[in-house]
Amino acid sequence: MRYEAPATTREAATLMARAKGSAFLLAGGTDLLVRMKIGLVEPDLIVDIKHIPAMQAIKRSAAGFRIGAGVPAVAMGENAALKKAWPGVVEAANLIGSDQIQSRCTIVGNLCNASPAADTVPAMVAAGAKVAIVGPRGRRTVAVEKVVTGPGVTSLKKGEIVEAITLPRRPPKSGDAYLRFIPRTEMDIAVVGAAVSLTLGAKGVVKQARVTLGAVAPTVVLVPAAAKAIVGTKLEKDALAELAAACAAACSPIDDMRGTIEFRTEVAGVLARRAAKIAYQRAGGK
Amino acid sequence: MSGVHVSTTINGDPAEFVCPPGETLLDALRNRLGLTGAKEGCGTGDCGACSVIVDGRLVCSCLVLGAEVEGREVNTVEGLANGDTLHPLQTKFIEHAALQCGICTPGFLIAAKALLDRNPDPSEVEIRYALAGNLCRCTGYDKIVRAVDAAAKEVRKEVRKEARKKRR
Amino acid sequence: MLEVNFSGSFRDAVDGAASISIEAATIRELLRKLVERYPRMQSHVEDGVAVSINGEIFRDSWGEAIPAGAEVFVLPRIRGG
Amino acid sequence: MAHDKRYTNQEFKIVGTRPPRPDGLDKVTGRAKYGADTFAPGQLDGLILRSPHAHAKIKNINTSRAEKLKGVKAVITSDDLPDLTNGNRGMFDILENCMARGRALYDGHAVAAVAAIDAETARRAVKLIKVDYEILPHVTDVDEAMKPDAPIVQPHVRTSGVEPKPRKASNVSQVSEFGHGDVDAGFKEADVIVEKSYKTEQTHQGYIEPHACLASVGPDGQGELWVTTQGHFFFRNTCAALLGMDVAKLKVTASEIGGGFGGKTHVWMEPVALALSRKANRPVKLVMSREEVFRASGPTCSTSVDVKIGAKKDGTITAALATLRYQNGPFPAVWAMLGAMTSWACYDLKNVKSVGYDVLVNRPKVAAYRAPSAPMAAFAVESTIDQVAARIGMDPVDFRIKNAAREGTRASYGPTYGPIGIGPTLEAVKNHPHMKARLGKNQGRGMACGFWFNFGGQTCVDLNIGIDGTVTLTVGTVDVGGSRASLCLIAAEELGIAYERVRCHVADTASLGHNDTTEGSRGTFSSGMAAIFAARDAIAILRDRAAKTWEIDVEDVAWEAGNAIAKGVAHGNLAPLTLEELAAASPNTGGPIAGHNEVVADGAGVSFASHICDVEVDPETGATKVIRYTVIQDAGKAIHPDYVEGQFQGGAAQGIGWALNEEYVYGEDGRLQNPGFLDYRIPDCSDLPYIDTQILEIPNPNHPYGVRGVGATSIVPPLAAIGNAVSNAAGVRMTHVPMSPPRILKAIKDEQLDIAAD
Repeated sequence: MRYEAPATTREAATLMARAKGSAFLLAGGTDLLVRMKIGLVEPDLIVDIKHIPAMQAIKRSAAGFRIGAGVPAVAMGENAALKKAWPGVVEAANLIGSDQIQSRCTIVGNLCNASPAADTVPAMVAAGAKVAIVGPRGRRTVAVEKVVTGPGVTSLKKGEIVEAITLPRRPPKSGDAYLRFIPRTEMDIAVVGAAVSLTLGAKGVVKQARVTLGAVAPTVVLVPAAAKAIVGTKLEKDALAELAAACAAACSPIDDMRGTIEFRTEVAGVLARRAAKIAYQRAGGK
Repeated sequence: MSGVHVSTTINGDPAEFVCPPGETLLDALRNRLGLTGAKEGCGTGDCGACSVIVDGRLVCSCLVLGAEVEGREVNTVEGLANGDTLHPLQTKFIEHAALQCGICTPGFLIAAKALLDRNPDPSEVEIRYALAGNLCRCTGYDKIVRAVDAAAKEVRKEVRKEARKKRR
Repeated sequence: MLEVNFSGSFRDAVDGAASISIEAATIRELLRKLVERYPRMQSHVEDGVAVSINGEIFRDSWGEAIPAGAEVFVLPRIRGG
Repeated sequence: MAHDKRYTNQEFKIVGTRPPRPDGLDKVTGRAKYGADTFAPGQLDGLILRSPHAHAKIKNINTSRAEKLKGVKAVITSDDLPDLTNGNRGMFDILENCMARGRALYDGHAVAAVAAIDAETARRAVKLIKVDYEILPHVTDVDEAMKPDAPIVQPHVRTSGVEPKPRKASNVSQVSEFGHGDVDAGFKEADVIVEKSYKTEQTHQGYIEPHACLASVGPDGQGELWVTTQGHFFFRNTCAALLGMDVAKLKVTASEIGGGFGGKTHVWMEPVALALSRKANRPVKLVMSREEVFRASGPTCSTSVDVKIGAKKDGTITAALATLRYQNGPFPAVWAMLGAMTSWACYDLKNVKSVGYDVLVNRPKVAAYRAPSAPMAAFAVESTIDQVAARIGMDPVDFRIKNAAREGTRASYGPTYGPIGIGPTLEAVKNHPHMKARLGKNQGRGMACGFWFNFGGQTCVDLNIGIDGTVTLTVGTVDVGGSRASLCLIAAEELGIAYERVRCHVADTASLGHNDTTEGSRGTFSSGMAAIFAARDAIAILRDRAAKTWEIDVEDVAWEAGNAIAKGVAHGNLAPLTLEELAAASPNTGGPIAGHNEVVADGAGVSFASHICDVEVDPETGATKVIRYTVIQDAGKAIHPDYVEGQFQGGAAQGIGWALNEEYVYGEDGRLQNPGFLDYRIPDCSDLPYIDTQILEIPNPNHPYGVRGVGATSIVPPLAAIGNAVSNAAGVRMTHVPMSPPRILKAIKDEQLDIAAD
């Protein structure tokens, strides 16, 4: 096994592209080292990206926010501007694991690990996040929902590396929220997750919305019907009921040790409803 | 397999070791440097018994590669006391009987130190969530939370004392 | 003469009796005579039994004296955590 | 020498105070050495290959490629652990659990092991071992295993405790019945009868320190074992027997122990480490991963229990019946029997019966877990008690008080109780402010009672007085939770000196006589008793030395508050001699001064607890939050109250985890799906509130200080207390533990459908 810590994204991409055998990127390592420990993977090459300056910072620009692939979740919580603009994405990132995990885990790692239960992905999809990818054939940018294609599977090609996630600039009177269900208060994998991002128009009426669900299908589900249910409303009771019903209808979960189909379907609607209310308040709605 | 040569700083002192590229910081600390204060309870980041602080951030040393701490600052339970003076957390853990078997204690002390370093006046809820990554099976956490709360008071006293000294 | 009571798991070894009369001054004598009379008690005694005398449970003190007319139970040896 | 074990009702000066524990500093500085914290010259790393199948015939094991790998020093299979148990089935089962012999009996069963120069080489070597399995049908559920067509786990097992003795093999290894009176007649007298079935899933002790040992055996047949264990003397005897070593030639040292709760009362892999070391002629360190701990070191039983209670309108229970089916793993044990013995112990019952079925399945060997078997029985009984109280419209606490066992009650398991604490704990519940606190929306309150026998057993203690008068107390019971502090208090109390003048150490097996394992809450009870007698032994010598010094009759010398006092007018002018003075003079008054005691500490007092808890349930998700929790338990006498409270709180927390989220999940393939702390969910710090405690002291008449065990009982009531609270909060009766959110939400939904249907 080899350990490399390149100084540029290009070098990293080249190392990954040329690697023989199994090569893995190391950011926070909170998934990779666990899989190594239980013998699921035996890397021949580990490329540590934490020495690549471009990947270590959260940058704010006219276009919005750019979060480097090496940025630990805890740093997102410490960034006041990011927290103010995208509280839902930040709370999703900060829900991952313990303080110990927070110091290491990254949203790019959370994305590329491609778990259906990833906490940050529903929030990022709801937020309309974009992914900056660097590969042997140069750069490309894709919508975040295009990256994960199935449990443990991504659309990234050999040698392609995610350099950063970008979150768009926030229009006024906007808010987002992420809620997940876990049996304990901490340390668990989401049994169900729901994210809502919305923007209000005149008189606190929802003008635009995106609703997503996690852990209820092989990949994160964007639920346009649920968004439609609340657009043009002030989240009145029946609008929320319609939102919940739309979410339940969009679920195609599995029975496993963490939850049943019945449970996930029921709770998806409940969480979406609660998340919508929080997002609405954050947008300044009353 | 060729080892990685690592130069780092542990509890303020320079340290060097050679380890396989895939070896965790926890194994390097325990098996190469003789620092067995950090324990392996799970090896998967779920119990916190291996907690250490790297460059000011609380981590599970079982989820960090030894190779990663090249040029970094590592703090472990062995460095918590200041010479022959125990850290207030250590004193209060003993006073409040905050340990029974004691296997999780080093991890709790380190996690609690990371908390008090950034927030010397935590509420009970803040203490409980800051320690949620550390499992204890003996105490039901009651006396641990009380000990951290008591230690926080001590730390605040010391901070005030320091401030007064500076003013003079 | 002692009235010695048996819990369920031993009754088949003493031909289904819930209690029997036996002459014994100590736990050792009681167990010896039990095995003499009911050979199938042997394996139970080897696996470990406990004897309660007037409510106090003895697991190892076979020298313990049994007062006349005492309430005596032969119980399975208890394990702990 | 004989000692008076009776309760002496003495006034205590030091016992009952809360000084710092002697091992505290080492444990807050990282210096304390646990099972995996020691190293030996030339040490090898051991690793065990485990079966991925729940039940399989092992047709062949090919180790040749592993043996050829550079750096591999030993590879063993069951061939290297020949059967020396000559017909002792219990010992053979231990041996077979350490290493499969032709059959893998559960997912995780050891089939081979290697010792190599480092962990990485050992890992590669294990991968090179080729095992040829023939997969056999398996059964993991207790009720399934009892069906006539179930796969047979142990062909040699015939059900014991039934007449006529069966000829056919069965997964039911034992049937045990307890009780008295006539339950059928009793049910006829009842105005109200409630009958209900319950299930509890398998849980693990969850000690944070995995099993670990360092074994060293030489060709001369001598060996040493450093190991994390609750009973190093038991480990020595067992390992020596299994490896054909002389007991005297195997020295076992108990490391600091990182939690046990019963899980470290059993030998799991230590004989394998010794066999590897013997074959390699090098020290071998063997440490389980967390996954191995879950898959291959004993959890407690999963159970299925039916309870039927009949009562009169006035609240008198007329009959009580329990049928308990406990899964033991693949080896016969007595866990259902224990459940049957404990199930009704809290109550004074005219007609009572409990029948236990011990059942074999393809899961890991079941180990003791804190008051083993009692919590599941209590869940079923105490849940039903609440339902009966509701049916006759009586307050559940009053209903329990009316039927509570008391001194003179004949216990359901046979004997008649002496002075006991169930009544007082219930009265304390009734008067506790917790019971009067207001509940919020979606919150419910529940309470429940629990019982554990406690016991003492073989104990041996040395007490040596140093030249400066300080005292070294040497015990052989492993300190699992602060007992060294309690034992120092006891020795100081007897000698009349300061706590700081006594230090307590746990001796290795070469330095002290046999001590039984620290289990069943015996540590402080039994070593405390032996420490008292050892101190009195030393005091007799001290008085003799004083008499010699004064040249008076020893009968005229008394021991008071750490001094020898000359009694009587004749000696009125003699100044007292302090312990320090006598110690300093000892070389010239007869040499070293020491006390010693060997005792079988029988007569441990049974203990009872009552718990109260408030739980909030989210009716939309089934999520639960424990809002408030109170433990009330009889300790007999609390030697060091901090550590008594600690035992109460720790047991309650384990019970809360068991009640709400902890469970072994097996797949159709018979493999454990959640062998880690991520999906085996023990409570986090943020899951629990402060746990209030109230210590009652109803002295145990069979202990000089009135001590009862305190460790075990506190895990017994929580399952039922939480179950009663949840059903009061959510309006549905939960009968399946753990009461996880999916189970609670389903129960709520089903209830709504039922109501809609009516």
